[in-house]
Amino acid sequence: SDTQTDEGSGGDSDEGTSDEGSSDDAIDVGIILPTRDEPRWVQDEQRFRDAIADSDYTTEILFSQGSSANELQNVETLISRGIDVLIMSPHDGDAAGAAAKAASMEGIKVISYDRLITNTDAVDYYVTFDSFAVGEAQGQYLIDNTDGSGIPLYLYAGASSDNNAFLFFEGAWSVLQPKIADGTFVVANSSAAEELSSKNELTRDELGQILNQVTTNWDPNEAINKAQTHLTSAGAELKGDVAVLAPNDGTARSIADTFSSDSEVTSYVITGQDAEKASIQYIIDGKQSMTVFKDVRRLVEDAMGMAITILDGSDPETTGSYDNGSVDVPALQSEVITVDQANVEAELIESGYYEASEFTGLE
Amino acid sequence: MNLLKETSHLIKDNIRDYGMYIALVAIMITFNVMTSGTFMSSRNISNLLDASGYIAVLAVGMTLVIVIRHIDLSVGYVAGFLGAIAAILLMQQGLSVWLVIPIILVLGIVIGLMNGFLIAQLGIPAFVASLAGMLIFRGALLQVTEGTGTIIVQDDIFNAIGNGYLPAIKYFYNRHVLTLIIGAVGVVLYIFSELKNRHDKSKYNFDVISMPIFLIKLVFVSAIIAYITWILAGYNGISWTLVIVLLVTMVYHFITNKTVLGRQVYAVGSNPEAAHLSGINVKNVTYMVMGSMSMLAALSGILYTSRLQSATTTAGMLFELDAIAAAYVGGVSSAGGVGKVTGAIIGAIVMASLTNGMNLLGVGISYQYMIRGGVLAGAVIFDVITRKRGK
Amino acid sequence: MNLLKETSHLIKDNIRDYGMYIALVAIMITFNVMTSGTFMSSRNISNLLDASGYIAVLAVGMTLVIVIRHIDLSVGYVAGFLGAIAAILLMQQGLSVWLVIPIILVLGIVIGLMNGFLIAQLGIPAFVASLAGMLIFRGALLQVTEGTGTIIVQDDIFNAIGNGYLPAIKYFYNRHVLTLIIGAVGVVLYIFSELKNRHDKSKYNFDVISMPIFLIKLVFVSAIIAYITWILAGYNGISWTLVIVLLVTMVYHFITNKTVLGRQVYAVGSNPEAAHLSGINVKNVTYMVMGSMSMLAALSGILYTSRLQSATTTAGMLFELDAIAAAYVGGVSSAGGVGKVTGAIIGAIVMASLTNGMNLLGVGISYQYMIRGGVLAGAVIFDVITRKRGK
Amino acid sequence: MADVILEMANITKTFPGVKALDQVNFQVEKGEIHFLVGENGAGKSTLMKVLSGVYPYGNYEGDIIYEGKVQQFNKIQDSVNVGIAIIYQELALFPDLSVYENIYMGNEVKDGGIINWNQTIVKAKEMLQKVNLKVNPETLIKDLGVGKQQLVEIAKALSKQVKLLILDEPTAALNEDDSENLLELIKELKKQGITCIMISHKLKEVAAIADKATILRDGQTIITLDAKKGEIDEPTIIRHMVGREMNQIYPERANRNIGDTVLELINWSAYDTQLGRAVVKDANLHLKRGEIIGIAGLMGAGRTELALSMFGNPKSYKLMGSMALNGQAQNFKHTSDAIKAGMAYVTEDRKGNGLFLLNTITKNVSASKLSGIAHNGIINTNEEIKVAEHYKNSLHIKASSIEQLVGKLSGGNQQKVSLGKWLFAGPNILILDEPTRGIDVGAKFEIYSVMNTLIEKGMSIIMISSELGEILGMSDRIYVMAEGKITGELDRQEADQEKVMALATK
Ligand SMILES: Nc1ncnc2c1ncn2[C@@H]1O[C@H](COP(=O)(O)OP(=O)(O)OP(=O)(O)O)[C@@H](O)[C@H]1O
Ligand SMILES: Nc1ncnc2c1ncn2[C@@H]1O[C@H](COP(=O)(O)OP(=O)(O)OP(=O)(O)O)[C@@H](O)[C@H]1O
Ligand SMILES: [Mg+2]
Ligand SMILES: [Mg+2]
Repeated sequence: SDTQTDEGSGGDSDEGTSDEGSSDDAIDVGIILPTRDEPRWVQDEQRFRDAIADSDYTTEILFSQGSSANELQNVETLISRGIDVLIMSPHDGDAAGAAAKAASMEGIKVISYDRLITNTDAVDYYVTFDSFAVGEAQGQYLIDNTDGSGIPLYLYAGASSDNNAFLFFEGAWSVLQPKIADGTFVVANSSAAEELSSKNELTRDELGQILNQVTTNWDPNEAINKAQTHLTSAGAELKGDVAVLAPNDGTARSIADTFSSDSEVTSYVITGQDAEKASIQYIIDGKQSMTVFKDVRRLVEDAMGMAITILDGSDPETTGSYDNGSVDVPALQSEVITVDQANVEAELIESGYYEASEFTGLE
Repeated sequence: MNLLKETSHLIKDNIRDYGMYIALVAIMITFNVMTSGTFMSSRNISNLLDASGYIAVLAVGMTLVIVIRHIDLSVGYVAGFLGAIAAILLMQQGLSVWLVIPIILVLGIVIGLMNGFLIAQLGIPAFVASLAGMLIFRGALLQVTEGTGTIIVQDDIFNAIGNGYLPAIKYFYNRHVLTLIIGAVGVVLYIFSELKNRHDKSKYNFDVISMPIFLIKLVFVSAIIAYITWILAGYNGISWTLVIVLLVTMVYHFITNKTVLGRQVYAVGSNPEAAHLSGINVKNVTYMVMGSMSMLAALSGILYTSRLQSATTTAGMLFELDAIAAAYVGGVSSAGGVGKVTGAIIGAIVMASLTNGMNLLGVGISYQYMIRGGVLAGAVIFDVITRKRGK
Repeated sequence: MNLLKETSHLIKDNIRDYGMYIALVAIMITFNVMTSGTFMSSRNISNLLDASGYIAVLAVGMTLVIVIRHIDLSVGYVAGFLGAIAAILLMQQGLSVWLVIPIILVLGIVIGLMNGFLIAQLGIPAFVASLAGMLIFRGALLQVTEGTGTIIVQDDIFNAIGNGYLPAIKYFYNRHVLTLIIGAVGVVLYIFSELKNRHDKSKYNFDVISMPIFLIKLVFVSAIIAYITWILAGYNGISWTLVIVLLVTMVYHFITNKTVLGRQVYAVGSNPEAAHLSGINVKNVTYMVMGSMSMLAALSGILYTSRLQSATTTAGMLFELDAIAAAYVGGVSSAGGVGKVTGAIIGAIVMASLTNGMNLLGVGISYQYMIRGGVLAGAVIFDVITRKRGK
Repeated sequence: MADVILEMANITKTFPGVKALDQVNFQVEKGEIHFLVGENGAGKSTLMKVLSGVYPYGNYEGDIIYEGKVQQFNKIQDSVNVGIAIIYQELALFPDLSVYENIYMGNEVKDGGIINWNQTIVKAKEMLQKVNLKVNPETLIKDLGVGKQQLVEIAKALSKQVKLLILDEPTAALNEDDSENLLELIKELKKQGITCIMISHKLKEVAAIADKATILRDGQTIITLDAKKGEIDEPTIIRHMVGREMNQIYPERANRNIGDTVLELINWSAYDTQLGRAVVKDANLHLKRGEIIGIAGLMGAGRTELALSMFGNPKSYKLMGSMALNGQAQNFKHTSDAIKAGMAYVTEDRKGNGLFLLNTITKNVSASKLSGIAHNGIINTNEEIKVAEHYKNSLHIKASSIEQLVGKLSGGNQQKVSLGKWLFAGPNILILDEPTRGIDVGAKFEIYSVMNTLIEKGMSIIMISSELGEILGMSDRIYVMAEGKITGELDRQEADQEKVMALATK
């Protein structure tokens, strides 16, 4: 259609400007990360730089600071820098559609990194840890590391305004729900969850009801407030040996601190995610039970590798595909690793992900 | 020789008004050099203007609110909330976009009048009243998006508001012809109005600036208009967002400068008591300004939702602060009675240019915050000092 | 029955001061009924007070800032930034906690004096000045935490500030004995001071409230003190956070009511012109108040970091709005000159009670925002109306 | 000759647009009561503000020699520290604070920074007795009338260790007895060796108790009169004050053709809900076409309130009684109604609520009748400019151009702008509240002339003024107000200073 021709010719003319303008510093791979407020993404920044260092391509990394508008603006910026591949981890999968579209309009290949850009056909590849699988891993860990029945289960989730929070929780619920139904676990802190305990596949709306009650907003302080009120209102029968589903390491630590300060809680199993340095220390010290380690290095290498393959003009290989609501996106999956005291050294230290010297209590 | 004198005089007398423009030009040139041309490239300028659109309209309204010595912290989430409502009406109720847009704008006005009631009628300080509003609409936004999460908008007309461009008709050496035509028309209109203006003045024989200065001014401004449209024509031309922002600016510029209402706003701002004694209905003016503010918030919400082609659950977060910052960089004064609509727009563009330019240069986000804070402080200090010296 | 008359008089005259307390009691009882007792349980009250600590200290400072007709939006990220600095000094520089705390407080004061310079010296409106500060310190926070991300603090003394309790000595029917003792001492001190006060007054033969009323008041207040300490004694007793908040409250209450500086603050707020003519150095007062504000922000940062036992990259986000809301719920007036430190504390507890109670009831986050907004608006409307009627 | 406690030598102080003080020399001897007299705007208050450090050292030219030393007061506290206490014309009190807090503000009763409130209250009571003010010291200032506020101010001054006490028009707001009281008090203080400088427009009291009287005119010292030499009597003072014969200040009016009644108030009362008391009580008043009526009274008499209550009631008092324009009863909802009905009110406080100081002359002049320069809501700026030019010329407004900011004009020219602003509204009833307060003699004369030409064109004028001179010189009839009541009506023939003063303090 004529919009096509618009874009086309617009594109051409821009080649002109950017050639005479920024030929010397044109960028090959543009990278967009959701926020610099979480250490995980700050670390990614460096890893991406290292990953492309030994190729002769150049990269530029921008942060969206939790705003889809910044995200779009960043994409536009990178397009003006003349990138050919865009690696993007959306702040909000749906809202990122517009940004992805803008890029693919320019014939730029879009790689959705870690989080899937949904409901648009403007995504070419997806490099991921399966968010759903993360939730599953968390839920499974709780099941494997508790015994008996009638175990009190405390549920916590990320921000009710964050789609990923829904994915994590959905995954966890998919494995925990049967165990709740058969009485192995007793939900201690969410009336909504109790009502839905017989339903394995929840609608977005039903998930929303639960999250609305148990959201931490990804905020450790909010997590403490919630945990404290929950422990307060819970009777002795909901104490003792308990299981806690915490969405990520930041909230897991503060929830763990709160639970450990309750004399009636004799022991707790608590999940986490991201293998933050701070939480690894907690795991070593036995304050946090596990964290879902998503070896970001692998993910980074996969993503960058894929980008370089594309730049070299050949097609990258993929291991599966994801339906993003609009198209099936060919995907390259890295598996997630459950890390606890048993395998923390093997997975994180020996693999060189962290230095042993960064922690105390490791012999 | 006295040509120079006159110029230097003009500049001295208007340093506060020109300061901002000079700053903007300085910023743009600096970035353009540092990015070796990318900053001023057709596409980047076009993106930059579009990116600042939803803040710019807020800044326009906020300027008037601050002129009458109030503030409105609720605009951010009002925009977010109404944006979500728009998405719901479009996608879930399946209403036509031509129905939805007026509905949303009217809702905005209603919300604004409620603020006006709290402030003008009950005499609640605007800061608190709107702080409460901020919390309430934040909750409301979460509430309406709870079931669905982000709401995708699949309505081409609606999405065009934030992403579409005026049709090109045809291309001429890769330049977007319609844009060039508009630019040409703009230049002609400008020159014509200036000439008429000068002619009237001399008819009433008031003193006018000397002929050479006048010509220089004509050429200079025309050149700028031409240059900008030329640049835009090099990419997709003029976006609908830009059209809307320009319309809002022109309408508000006209109202504030040419109409009785506009006069009353500034009168109330510069001395409420005197305004009342001069027969101006201060309450009504307050209602008007707060109403217009929330209407523009509604518009901002539409622009934002359309730009993202979806209503997100956190839309509107901190818009108010960006808008306030833009207004202050644009030279509004919380002492009341001082502040131009055009200033607000420039302010918004300045802030957007900073972000855009620093992104192009890959400046770390932490420095970006600090620099923006510094620029805001600098702008206000400059403003206060020049005003002091003026007195 | 002139006893009743006197009471009703007292209440009418002081409705503005009592209103807040009545509201608090009402809220508490409501929640207590709805949660069938859980709300007023030892542990919940204890948690509630601890959770409101870092906002309460901010609210105290903010009250004085608003009393002198200014505002400080930067406190949130100042708290976050200084909290992070504290963590860095403790964990990376390995300084002793006894060194770190004073350093942080002094840094706070320095920042406050810089705000003071912008506001008092250059005459920048406080709103913009502190808005710029907000951006700058947000950037600074990101900057210092960039390398490390969240910094966990492994210093037992430091962490005790936010999580520790006074030692129990021994338990008595598993009630925390030291707490009970403190409560008893508190009651005695209160009764003593009231008696002395009344004695002095009658010595100067001023008129005092009638004996029965006086006794009722004594019994009532003593009962409340006793009840609260009794409740706290039922859990872990008095937390260090609570101790700090109480100290801050007492010190500021004393300063505002008993010292020259306090007078000057209210004088400046109530009529800057007259204050100047009475030989009060308005600038210095402004410096003082802004300095104290940022010092309390530093304290808030310490409390928060210690509570989380770690400094996070987003610490401080929106603290300022919670603090301002608490101050207004506590009855401060942006007209200047009116507002009590004790009010600010009550305001903070009211807001904390709302959040806590609604969490207990499992009220959805979206409703929580709306309800908090409504309460804020309600409080200010009540305040404005009673003040109008008061005249 | 006794020793000089204070000498002010060659003091010059300029404000933007005004030279308030011009080479003023002023000498006060220990233990005397020294009056400063002069017309509004002569520079009396300014001189005293220079003395007390309100305008700090370096802000003026000339020397202040106090107790033999050249003083350089950088802030007010400095002058307080050497025993100079001043009571300002504009009261410097804190409405939200109690009487006792106000009395000891800036001078607290403290032991080491900590205030002893009980002591404060006791001492406050003593001070209140000294000034014969019987109020509970815990009363809030905002609940007192200006009269009582004045006494609180004096108590505040006495509470400091004064050697030199300065009072700027202290008796202006007081009734006869209170004034007497105060004058006695001041004699009392004199016996205690306290030197006293008083500013007053009440020449009777000058004649009564002054040892010396220095006369200022247009910012210059004219002469210092000495009671011992028997130089102090009202005619002499007046002669020196105005520097010319009375009849010269007030332009003669060509022909007085008084028409029929245009405005009538019957049992008109206004109750101020904020202050919780009536500010106008049962006023009966009428105004004829082509007539100037003067409303005299002391500060606080309620004249401004009367004017406001007629002019659309902007302070939303509770109104009782009836008001009629040209026979038709009126009930204005808003000032705009009053303006439409042909009324205009030139406020007493032009800086405060009269003008838009940050705006140009042009925008000020058009403000009260924007419809006059607009066609269906759209302003014709050229029309506006023409209007502004017109009034600039016809009222002889001295300004670089009509685009000059009003805030930068001198007092007199500001007054002319606000006059022009209201003339443009085209009223037929013009209320002037203190039309010549703080403006120089030349400007006054011009304003009087304008008033005359206006009524010759058939306009009617209500002139509120504290200056007996202009009341007597300009009015056809005179109403006198005291404490909200109209205490009397005098015809221009029968009226004289004594009669008016008698009514004003009734
Ligand atoms: N703050 C100011 N800014 C500009 N001009 C001023 C200021 N204060 C006083 N003036 C001008 O200085 C002159 C002297 O004023 P001043 O108040 O000393 O007169 P005054 O003798 O006290 O008159 P009154 O008897 O009315 O009090 C007047 O022309 C006045 O307009
Ligand atoms: N700031 C104030 N606070 C309390 N009462 C006031 C205040 N100003 C005026 N009043 C009261 O209002 C009434 C009228 O005062 P106002 O001075 O306006 O009368 P006026 O006759 O116009 O005096 P002026 O000579 O100043 O014009 C008086 O009873 C006075 O006590
Ligand atoms: Mg004076
Ligand atoms: Mg008056």
